[in-house]
Amino acid sequence: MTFIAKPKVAHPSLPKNVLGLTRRQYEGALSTLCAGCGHDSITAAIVEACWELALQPQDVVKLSGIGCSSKTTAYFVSGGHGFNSVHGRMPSIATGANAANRKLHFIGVSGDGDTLSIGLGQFCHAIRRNLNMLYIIENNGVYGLTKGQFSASADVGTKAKKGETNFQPPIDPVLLAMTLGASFVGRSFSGDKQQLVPLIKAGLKHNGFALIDVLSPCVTFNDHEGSTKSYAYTREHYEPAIHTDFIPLEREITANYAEGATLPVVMHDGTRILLRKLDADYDPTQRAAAAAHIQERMRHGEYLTGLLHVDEKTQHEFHELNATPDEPLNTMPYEKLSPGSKGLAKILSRYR
Amino acid sequence: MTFIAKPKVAHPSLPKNVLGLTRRQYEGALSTLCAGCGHDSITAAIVEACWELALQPQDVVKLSGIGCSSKTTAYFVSGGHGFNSVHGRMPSIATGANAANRKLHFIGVSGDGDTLSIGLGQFCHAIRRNLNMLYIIENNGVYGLTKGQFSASADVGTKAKKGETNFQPPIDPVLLAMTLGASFVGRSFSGDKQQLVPLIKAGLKHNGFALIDVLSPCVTFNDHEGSTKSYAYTREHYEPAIHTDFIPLEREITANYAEGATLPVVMHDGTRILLRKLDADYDPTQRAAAAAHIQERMRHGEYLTGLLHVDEKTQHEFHELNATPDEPLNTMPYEKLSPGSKGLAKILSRYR
Amino acid sequence: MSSPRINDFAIKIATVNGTGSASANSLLMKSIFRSGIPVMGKNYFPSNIQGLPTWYEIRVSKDAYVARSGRVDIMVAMNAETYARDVKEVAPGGYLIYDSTWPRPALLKREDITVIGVPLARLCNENFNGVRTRILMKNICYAGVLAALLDLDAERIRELLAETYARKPQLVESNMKAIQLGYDYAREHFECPLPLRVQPLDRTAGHIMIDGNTAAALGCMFAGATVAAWYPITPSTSVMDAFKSFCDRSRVDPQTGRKNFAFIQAEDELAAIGMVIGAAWNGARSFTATSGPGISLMNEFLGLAYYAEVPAVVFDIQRVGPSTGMPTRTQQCDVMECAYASHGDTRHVCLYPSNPEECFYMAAQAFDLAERLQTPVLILSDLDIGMNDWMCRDLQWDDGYRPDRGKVLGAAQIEQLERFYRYLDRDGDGVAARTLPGVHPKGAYFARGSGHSQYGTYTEDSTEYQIVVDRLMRKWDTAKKLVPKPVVDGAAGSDVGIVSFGSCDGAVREAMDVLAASGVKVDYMRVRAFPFGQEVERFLADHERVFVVEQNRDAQLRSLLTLETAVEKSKLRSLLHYSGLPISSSFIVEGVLAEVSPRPQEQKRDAAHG
Amino acid sequence: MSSPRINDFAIKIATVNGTGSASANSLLMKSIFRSGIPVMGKNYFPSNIQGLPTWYEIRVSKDAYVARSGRVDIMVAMNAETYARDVKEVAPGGYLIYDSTWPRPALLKREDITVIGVPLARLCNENFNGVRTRILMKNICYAGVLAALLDLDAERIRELLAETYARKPQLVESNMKAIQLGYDYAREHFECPLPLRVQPLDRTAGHIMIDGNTAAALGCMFAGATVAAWYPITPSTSVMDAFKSFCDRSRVDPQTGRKNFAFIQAEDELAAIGMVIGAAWNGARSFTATSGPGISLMNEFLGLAYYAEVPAVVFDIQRVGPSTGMPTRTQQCDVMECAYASHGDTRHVCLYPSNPEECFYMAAQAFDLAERLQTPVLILSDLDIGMNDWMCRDLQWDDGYRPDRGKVLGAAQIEQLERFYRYLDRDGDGVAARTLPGVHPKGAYFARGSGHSQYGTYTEDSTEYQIVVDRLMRKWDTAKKLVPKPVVDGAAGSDVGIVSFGSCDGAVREAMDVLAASGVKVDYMRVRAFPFGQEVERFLADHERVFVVEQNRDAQLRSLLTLETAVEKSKLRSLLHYSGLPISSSFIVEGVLAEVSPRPQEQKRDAAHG
Ligand SMILES: Cc1ncc(C[n+]2csc(CCOP(=O)(O)OP(=O)(O)O)c2C)c(N)n1
Ligand SMILES: Cc1ncc(C[n+]2csc(CCOP(=O)(O)OP(=O)(O)O)c2C)c(N)n1
Ligand code: SF4
Ligand code: SF4
Ligand SMILES: [Mg+2]
Ligand SMILES: [Mg+2]
Repeated sequence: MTFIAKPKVAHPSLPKNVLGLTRRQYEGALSTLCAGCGHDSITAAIVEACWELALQPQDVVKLSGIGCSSKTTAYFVSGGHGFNSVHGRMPSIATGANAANRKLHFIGVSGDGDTLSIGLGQFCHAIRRNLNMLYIIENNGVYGLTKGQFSASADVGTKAKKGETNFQPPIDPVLLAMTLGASFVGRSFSGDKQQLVPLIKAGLKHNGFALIDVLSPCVTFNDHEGSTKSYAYTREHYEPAIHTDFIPLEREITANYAEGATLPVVMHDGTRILLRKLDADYDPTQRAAAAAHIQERMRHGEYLTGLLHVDEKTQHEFHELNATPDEPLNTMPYEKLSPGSKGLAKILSRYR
Repeated sequence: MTFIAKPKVAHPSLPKNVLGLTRRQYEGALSTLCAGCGHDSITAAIVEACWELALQPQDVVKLSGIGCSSKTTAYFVSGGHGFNSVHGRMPSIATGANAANRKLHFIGVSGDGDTLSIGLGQFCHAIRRNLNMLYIIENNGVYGLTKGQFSASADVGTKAKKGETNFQPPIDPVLLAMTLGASFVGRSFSGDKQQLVPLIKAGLKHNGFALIDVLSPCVTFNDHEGSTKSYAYTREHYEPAIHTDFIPLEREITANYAEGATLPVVMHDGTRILLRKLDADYDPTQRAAAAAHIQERMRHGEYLTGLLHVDEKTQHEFHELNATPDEPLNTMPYEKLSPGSKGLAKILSRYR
Repeated sequence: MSSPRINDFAIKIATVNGTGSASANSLLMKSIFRSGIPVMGKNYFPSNIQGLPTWYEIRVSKDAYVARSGRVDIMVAMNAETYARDVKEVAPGGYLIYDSTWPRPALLKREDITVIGVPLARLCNENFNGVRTRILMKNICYAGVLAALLDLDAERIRELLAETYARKPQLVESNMKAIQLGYDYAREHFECPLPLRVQPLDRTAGHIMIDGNTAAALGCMFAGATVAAWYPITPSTSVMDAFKSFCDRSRVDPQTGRKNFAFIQAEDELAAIGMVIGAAWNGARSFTATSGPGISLMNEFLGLAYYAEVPAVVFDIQRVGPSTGMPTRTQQCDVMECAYASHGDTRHVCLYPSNPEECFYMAAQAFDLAERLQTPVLILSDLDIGMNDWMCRDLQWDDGYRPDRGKVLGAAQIEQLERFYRYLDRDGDGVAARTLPGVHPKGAYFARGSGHSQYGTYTEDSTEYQIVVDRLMRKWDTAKKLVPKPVVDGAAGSDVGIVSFGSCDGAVREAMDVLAASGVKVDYMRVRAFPFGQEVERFLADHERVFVVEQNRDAQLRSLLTLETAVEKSKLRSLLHYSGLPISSSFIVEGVLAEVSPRPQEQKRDAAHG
Repeated sequence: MSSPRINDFAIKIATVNGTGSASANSLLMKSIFRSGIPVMGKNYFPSNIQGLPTWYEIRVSKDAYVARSGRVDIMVAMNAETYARDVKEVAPGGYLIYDSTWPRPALLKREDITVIGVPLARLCNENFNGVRTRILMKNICYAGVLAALLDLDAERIRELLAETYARKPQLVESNMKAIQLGYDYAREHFECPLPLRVQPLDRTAGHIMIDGNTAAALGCMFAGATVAAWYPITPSTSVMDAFKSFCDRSRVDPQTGRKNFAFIQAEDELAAIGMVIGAAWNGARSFTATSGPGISLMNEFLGLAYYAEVPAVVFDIQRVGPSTGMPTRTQQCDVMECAYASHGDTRHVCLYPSNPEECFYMAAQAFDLAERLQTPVLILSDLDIGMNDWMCRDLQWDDGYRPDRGKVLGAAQIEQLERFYRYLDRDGDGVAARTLPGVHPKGAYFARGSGHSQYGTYTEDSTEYQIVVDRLMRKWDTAKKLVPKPVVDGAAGSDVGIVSFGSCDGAVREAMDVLAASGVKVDYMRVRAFPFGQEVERFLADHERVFVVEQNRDAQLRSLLTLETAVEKSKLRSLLHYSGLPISSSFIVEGVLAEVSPRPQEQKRDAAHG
């Protein structure tokens, strides 16, 4: 028994999705982040994507750790449950929640500190399990909430607001995820909604772990001259390598894509995404080569963005690996779980 | 003031190194591991390497986590301090110990469980800090000490002793380390002492984090038919890609190496290693390409071994990054550390 | 030579681990058990895989005493490395059996015991081929020797072997052959049976031999747990192994092969408890099993579950601490850590099973409590209960049982609400209703470990914060009424009482009999859960002097009683056993007599806790 | 209108964080301080970076009372969002200052207070350009208004501005202009000064204004700490920031630029404490700073350090729990967690500073204790001490001080030894000598968290294990003699006592004066360390009724006293303040009077802990 959320009193002229819901109904509490924080733009993109995909709000589960970025799960889809857990441990919460009910849409929002420092181990193992969730890193190169320390994604040579320079090499979540065999790896920029929204939609439809590393400048602690994670620097050095188009079930693929240049990928539920190369020698289907190419470009200070790697076929998602049934475990009738007194008697016979 | 360890009553005819010490004096307590355990062969290789390099026993610091592998630090160089810490957290102990006295040789021994599951985060961050230590993973694909569960390095399709098959993709420490920019990455096999000893010597001389992933079969829980980490399987599928020769300071490089085919690498203290390609299209100096090549071969069931990547130049070791002095911090005279009462008075003036 | 002692003696077998003595020992155990004679077996094994000393103790007790007796009547010394101390341990008048292939006169000069030499190695070398086989058979062989000396029924042994190796008949023969070798040799060379011997009884009908971890796993399956997440650690691992194999048998759809449970080997204990919390928050019954180090690592998450009010079931199979400690030895040393785990004002419901039977029932109970109270429930077992073979009554299951999910609102209920407030106490019992994702948009709420009001909103307001944490104390009072009550034996009507818990129970009950025999009568309360209810208060109030018996150095149960009941600690005397071996009745008897008899008071280790 | 109250009132300023009010507030604070008048400032800020309500409380107290007074005489209501409650909070007869650019008659109908409207926004909009500047200046402007109303010396303010913006002279002008605007407007429109006003005194000479985290960092530098490893967490972060900036100034070789300290931002708290332990094991003085969640994550490692006997210094700057709780509010809620952190039988030395001055001295002391006792020492400060500005006596340093490294054997000493045994107690004080790597091969030993004998060898033997853990209890007794003694004020010679610790101190001492004035005399003991020594025992023994004052829900100090001293808990009454705001003297006064006066006994929250 599911429900369609009751429209809040909404302006009649506001556009509605197939569920008859307006964008407003995919929004959440008012953001308490700094004015101009990149994270808020990502929140807006998530709202847009969920609305366009017409997800049932109550089927959206929002998970996060601790940080400014992790707070944002309160700012979208107020009709869905949220769990703001502890610092760096969101992946394990997501794993348990997903194990309990595979039918929901799991959106994890984390920060570069939350994911790449304290949470690095859980992040890598969630990828290994190919947990079916969308995992967004709101990457600003600093610990925002604790006032601007360098995070593990800070680039060599980047300057802190107080002037200090970072010399430690960064951990790049995209390369890390590709090395670990992630089945969906994207990179984007909070300022590029055109690129971000289809990526999020594709990620939500992906049957497995979908990582999107989103550069999301921290206006308060890391948007200054000399920072490599500022709006200005990001705009200059981030290069779309792959253009992603999301094709809803209902829409036919129109023929006006030049053959060859575009690669259609069929998602789990039949929806399709179309990938169009913007960087000729980049092939998102060849994981190792693609990773090498990304690193090559990095050495020249260019960060490729887009859906950098996707593998909808060969990888098995968490529940497939565990051979769990299609119906959720959390509502499995008790009769299916207990062998009863007769069963017990049989079992005990082995202990006499 | 340093000492040369007093020779234990040793057979006079036993060969001695330049310190006048015999191999015996680099040994440790009796192993309590299973007869035939790969780990014991690695212990022997470490003994050999330390003896050949004539390290002062008391300058060797042995660090480990928990596991059969982690126990082995008690089995070599009894003249050096050892710290068998807690499961998966050895890298942080090593970081602190190294920070306190950079003059010692730090040898960390860990297992695939200790490093790739519970310890994954600390492992990755030790690499990022380029901590000056030799880090050996005694990799057997299982948790030995807890009786044979799959570890995160278990290959897809490998069978457990009880018959269960693993479907989760493995985490490969070599690829992981290369992705994270490790400056010294090797892979070897406990059964190949010829390859292992020079690798360990080079790793000990490397100025930074030296990782050696050593396949080390668990005869009790993972040496059966169907296991991809058995002695038999390993012998078949492990392919030396690079031959490493360690050249002590005193020895001149003899010319009888075909030019081009060999690449000399000068270590921090002037000693040299010579790398000879066994796999023509493999270049250990091109990190990204090398990683791609390793993966390519993996897909065909071949695991390249040897010193797969080394970068003695561009990377900065932990203490360089922190600009700490050459003399150890743990013996820094107090006068150099406290500004005294006068200094205090000056400081306080800012708080009136 | 002492007069016959029927069905009342202890055998200790010293071997080397990884040499297959385990099967010989369980063979002996079961054949005694099937003869209707109460028997107990305890395994003292090293924290390594192969080649170190290991001991197995079998206590035959017509009175069904399950504790370590603290005396060894027959020692089977199969390990040269430990001969010396093994010989020492034999009680005067006892017997020593050793492998006389290599005679050891030097080691064996004790006049007060009978030495029985059997050339086990020679016998096996003559009759079997292959090094490994010979070693294994040597260990089966001593079982044959004991069978003869104790007068065990050879037929029963064959029958047991047949069951054990149902799939490998050839092994039945070789094993039986080894048994026979020992059996015949003993009959030929010694007068059998010994005065110490077994004689069939009828005291084991309606009982089983099972270890606590297996029983706990059964309880989890019957409770309807569907998500199990864990990280391997001795001695808890077998809880999960057993759960998996039970579910692989009972929970797999024969058609589809789909498994009605998720079994997740986590990357560490932080992840394991996180998965349990995530699953429980999303409505699945989930649990994990670990030991001390794992509990330490779960501290942060346990605080989150307490404050965000998420159910969770955690088994702590205690081992010797601190730190890595002695992983294969037993203690009750995580009592305080579990009761107050995590920073800030936190407190957790704990259950204290005393044997495998109770592990089974309490496992099921734990899930009901966790969901009714929406909080973590920790079950404190230990290595002795969890990994040793205990004789206990047949486990029963009421087919009328249905999981108590507590206050979980369904779609219809949510629909009727004006608005849903997650942390609002509508019933005055301190428990607020919760909702699950995917059910109804109006039921959505935001769970968090940061400050929140009773309406579920984020807060930094003092009053709003206090309303919630004060309600948690009301919920705690509710818990006192719901948790299992203590087991009280007030028969003696004495003003002296013993309070204990968990695996001490057997030793305490045996000690009470011994004390009674020597004219000292005491009452007994076995605490079964934290928080403590009225019954606990009453027992403490009703006794002038109370001995608190527990297996740790720091008097942790006594501490908990001191803090969480009205008792004045001056009347609580500690008897602390923390050697790593299971507590014996004699330790308790001596401890009590030292104070209750006219003898001068001994200083016990707990002085520091005054 | 009340008669003049000189140098004795409280101002509260309500603004929005990230709008620069901080500088205005410290400007006011310092100018009062420099007028020789004791003053205290407390900041109640949100756990976010910008745009949420924040309050700053300034207490002017000729009697040098440092606690929250619990009353607001002047409210500067700059935040429309919180007007309503801010207005409520003003004490009858008090004053409300607000921005009358937008008059709010509705909100302001309180007859019993004087409302002072100043068109701050208008003034600034007319005189400054740029949105951001105008917002910032508005906040400086109210400082000018207060200067006029309170009769602050304008010259002193200019001088302070000059110091603050030494590097940005233009800012001095603009700020001074804003000050002047407010100052002049107030003088024109209201009769200045108010009856509540400041008058220069000479009570601040020889004192400084400093926060506890800065002072603690200073202590670490002077103690010779060389390795600092940490993971950022509010409210502890400034300990590390301060340590770094102090060392960057005092520890960098001018020639080489080399730094005589290692400052490591760890990947999390598990790594941070691991680094500290690794460094200390290798002979460097090392420390970390964290808060509750970090302590939870350090549990496993703290147990290792306790059992392997490795020194470690850990600052716990406590905040409101459980879980993430309220990161920017204060509590004393990690007392039990720190005392017994980790599974198994573990216990840790804890220090309880009560103000920044003590943070400085105890920081240094902690390193000496940790090395002498070879065990972790935890310093429990809190957000109130750590992040607020406290007036305290000048810090002193004895140039004769040299670090007490405890029993660390040098090469020569080792050379003389027949053999070195790491865990052998040669002196009977429970402390065994240790060695450092790289010194002498004969000094080598193997540190481990698994079972070990006094000779440092691995063991699973009961006796060998117990010898070591029993010695640890002897070491614990030694610790009792070494830790700081309590501060006892027995002047009253009363049979009623107050026991408290840490940041409660100011409130308690003020409360004692108030109580004395109303005829109730009480003695006072401020506990400064765990374990508790004789002096603590004596005070508890000497008083019939003892109020334990602390800032947590679960009476954690009372619990520790109950467990670790001879006191019967029945005489310990709890006064528990856990709102997240610093405890006020009035709370204590009421709590005591409720029981000591004939009034009917009030039920306090601690009933549950009876
Ligand atoms: C166990 C623990 N350690 C430390 C903290 C303090 N803390 C809160 S958020 C955070 C880092 C946040 O950085 P990031 O994940 O990048 O999020 P951002 O604020 O930059 O969006 C830290 C260290 C905590 N809450 N819990
Ligand atoms: C916190 C904690 N969790 C679990 C354990 C139990 N444990 C000991 S060793 C080990 C795994 C060892 O595997 P690996 O590192 O591969 O070493 P191996 O025995 O295979 O050489 C585990 C899970 C522990 N000691 N501590
Ligand atoms: S501090 Fe940075 S990350 Fe945090 S809300 Fe402000 S801008 Fe965003
Ligand atoms: S169990 Fe495996 S890893 Fe452990 S000692 Fe035996 S063979 Fe080696
Ligand atoms: Mg960040
Ligand atoms: Mg392993």
